[in-house]
Amino acid sequence: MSTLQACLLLSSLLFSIGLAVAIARSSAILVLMGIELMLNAASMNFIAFWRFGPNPEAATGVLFALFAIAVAAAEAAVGLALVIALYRHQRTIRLQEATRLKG
Amino acid sequence: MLGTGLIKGLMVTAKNLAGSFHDPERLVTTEYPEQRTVLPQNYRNFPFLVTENAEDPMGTLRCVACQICEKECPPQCIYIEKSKDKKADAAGKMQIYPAVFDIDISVCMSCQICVEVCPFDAIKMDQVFEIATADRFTGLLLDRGQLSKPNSYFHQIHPTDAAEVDGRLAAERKAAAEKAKAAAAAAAAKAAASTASAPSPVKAPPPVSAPPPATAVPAIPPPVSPPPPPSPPPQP
Amino acid sequence: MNAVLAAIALLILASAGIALTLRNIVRSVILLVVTWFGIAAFYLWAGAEFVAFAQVLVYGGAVSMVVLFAVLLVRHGKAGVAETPAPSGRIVSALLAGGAIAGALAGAVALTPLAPAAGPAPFAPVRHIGVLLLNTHAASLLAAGAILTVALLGGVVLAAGGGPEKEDGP
Amino acid sequence: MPHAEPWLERAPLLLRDAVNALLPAPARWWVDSFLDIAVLLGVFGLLFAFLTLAERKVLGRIQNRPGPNRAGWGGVLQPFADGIKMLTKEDIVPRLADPILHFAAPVALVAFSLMSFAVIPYGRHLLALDMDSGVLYFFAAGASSELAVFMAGWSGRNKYSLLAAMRALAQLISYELPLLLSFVPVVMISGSLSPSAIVTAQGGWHLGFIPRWNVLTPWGFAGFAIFMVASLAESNRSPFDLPEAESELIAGHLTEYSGFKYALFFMAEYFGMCALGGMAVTLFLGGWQAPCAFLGFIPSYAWFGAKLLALLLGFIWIRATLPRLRIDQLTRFAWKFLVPLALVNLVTVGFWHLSASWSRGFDPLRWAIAIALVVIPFVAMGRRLSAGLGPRTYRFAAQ
Repeated sequence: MSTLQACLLLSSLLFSIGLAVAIARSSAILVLMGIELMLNAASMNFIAFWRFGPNPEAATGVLFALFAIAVAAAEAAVGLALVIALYRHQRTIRLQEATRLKG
Repeated sequence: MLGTGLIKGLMVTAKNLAGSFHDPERLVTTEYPEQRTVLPQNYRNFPFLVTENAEDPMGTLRCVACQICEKECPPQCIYIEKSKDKKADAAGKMQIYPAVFDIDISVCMSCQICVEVCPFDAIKMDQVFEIATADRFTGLLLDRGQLSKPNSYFHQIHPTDAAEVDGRLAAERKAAAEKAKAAAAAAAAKAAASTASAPSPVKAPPPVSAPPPATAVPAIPPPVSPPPPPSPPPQP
Repeated sequence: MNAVLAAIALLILASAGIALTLRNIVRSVILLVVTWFGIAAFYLWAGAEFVAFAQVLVYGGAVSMVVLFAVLLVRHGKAGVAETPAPSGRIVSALLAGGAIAGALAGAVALTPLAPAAGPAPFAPVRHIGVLLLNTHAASLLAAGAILTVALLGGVVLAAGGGPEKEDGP
Repeated sequence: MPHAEPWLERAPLLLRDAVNALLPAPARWWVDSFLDIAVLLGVFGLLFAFLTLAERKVLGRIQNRPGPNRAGWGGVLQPFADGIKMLTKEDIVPRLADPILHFAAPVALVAFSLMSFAVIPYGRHLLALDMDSGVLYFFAAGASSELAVFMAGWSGRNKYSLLAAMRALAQLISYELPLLLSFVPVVMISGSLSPSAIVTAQGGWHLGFIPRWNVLTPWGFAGFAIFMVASLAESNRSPFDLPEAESELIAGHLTEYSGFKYALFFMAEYFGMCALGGMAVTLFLGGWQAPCAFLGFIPSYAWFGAKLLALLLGFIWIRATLPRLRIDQLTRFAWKFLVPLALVNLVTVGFWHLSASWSRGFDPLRWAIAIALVVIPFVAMGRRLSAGLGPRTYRFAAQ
């Protein structure tokens, strides 16, 4: 197994952990965290392919990872604001109990 | 202009910083164990027992173990046992003396009530404050020997009070001596009259309350400390 | 295999795995921050210095704070920050889904003939990244900036909106 | 040309080579790293110790007191006496506390603040880690310490320390922004995120005696002022010491800490202060560069140390002068004053960068425009911030 494959294996394992977190936990915050983990795993793939890819001068993987970080920060901000709004309306952040669309 | 207030404040502190180095007058701190401030005369802390003579503190205690202070003491920190015998006091008069006189200064609250009630001016307030000890049970329980301090010390710490007390005591003793003298003279006259009429077989013993005038007058201790200032400055 | 990479992988997977199982949300989040630090270490190992520090700055400094503030703002009652556990069926299905995805991805990775370029880690100087960002990728940079601004404004509106009359809602 | 340099300049290198010669070649990297860490720990540990003493002495002098003068000659052993006292105190952990996080918080805080020392160039040859994005590393390490503050506040299971931690975090996040924005102009002008390149870019002299330091330009002065204010707030120094307002809160998020863990928080505060001061010296005050050409015989690390000490004394001076802000004043000051000023400063530096190619004759115009770009927003925003606050009247103070 080459080092690149090890990196990809690591990121796919992290992706599965993120997925499991997003499915298994009932707190909306932790579901968001699981999604963040999945995003991070994807960024790790970009960096790994940039590191072992044929054309590192273009730095596409690095730039993609940077944009992913920026967008993930935006996602976290909006997501957590949604969680707080949800809590304000429903007094809970358990996703099973957040069953109404009307506040 | 914005921000000038900040600069003004910074200048004030900088002036203090520089000033504290070239002008020692600015430093108000007293470096305590080496330098000491002069305590004001009215400063008072735990009581002590006045003795007339520093060489013989136990023999010349003014205290006669009347136990008034023991009864009056609000936190009950005084413990007195009267003596069985009598001893001549500074004035030569035979008096009961305290066989045990203990003050627990861990309990004492320096209220000065013992001083107020003492009819003999035998207990006065001290100025000590460094009473820290490694043993809080016996170290803070002061006995007779530790409590007794000479009258000269009293003059040192409270000169005004001490002069007033000494004057009063001298006046009292003088009055007592004159009374005794008069009584002795009257007794002598009476005796002479009675001897002239009918000689008595037994010589009358000298009255207990009237010591011979020869011993009464010099017993008043000469003040060791300088005489008190005529008008003490007002204490802050 | 690289010993440093193995250590980083252990850190990432262990912290993420434990975070998955903890009931205490605050501890979970702090462990996830450790995971993010591990990912930054991975970037550093791969030679992407700038991305690694951006990751620490954004995730360790900003996102973690937002998450922890959210955790503290939405807790109530006696439960505090402890989460009521999900039904066991969901946990089993989550583990099955995660395992299946992991297996599929691992199989794909193992079976794909990859031809990695050998040699030392490539170096991406900050100046180079900056030039690329402002020339070739200027449009994406602007778009990312716009997304960030809109997202932050939206977040403020969402979190602050409602007003006091909604405070004692259902 | 190492031989043209004075002997003192090369002394640290010679010392390192002497140690290296004693050990086998394969160990060289490890030995060098270990030496770097040991020297940094030793120098800044001692600086921390004597900074506490200097702070107490200077504060005392400013308040017309002598300050600590008992332990050792003139009080020089006071820090060690304090250390012994802190080490022998009881370490109390609340029964319901989260023991792991309670322990990890001070350790993480000290570790993060020590990490930032790695990228500061202390001298011409004294740089532990020459990184291409060193400045970013520095601020990443600083931003991570927020996590430790949260851990400290949360782990004690004390609602007041939790509230105080949230206040402290609000302060740290608010001032993180002007801190980061104020160094962007420097990066724009020197075209690098590497601290050593930033210092090199400030080398040389105008007219032979005015150094080309960033602080001596309009945008640099504004950036330096914003950076210093923000670093006062980031290192929890007075007048922004709300997180641990010892006279009002019970030490804020540190309420549940005692003994040496408490001392560790203070160590981290002083380390943070030293690191931010060192970064300010690097970014704005020309790093290890001498101010005049003929003073070049003094070794570079001495210049760095002198500048750093001057900044630290400035911190102490400000602490002795200014009263503490309220939390609303504090956040308003950050968001309504410092952040807009820092953003305007980006415009100023952009103008400065573009006008660099103007001919010499336009220099006065260039300076005038740049100064106007700094002063006008400052006055306008300051007026708005202080609108409605009339001049103070002091009823009981002597006029």
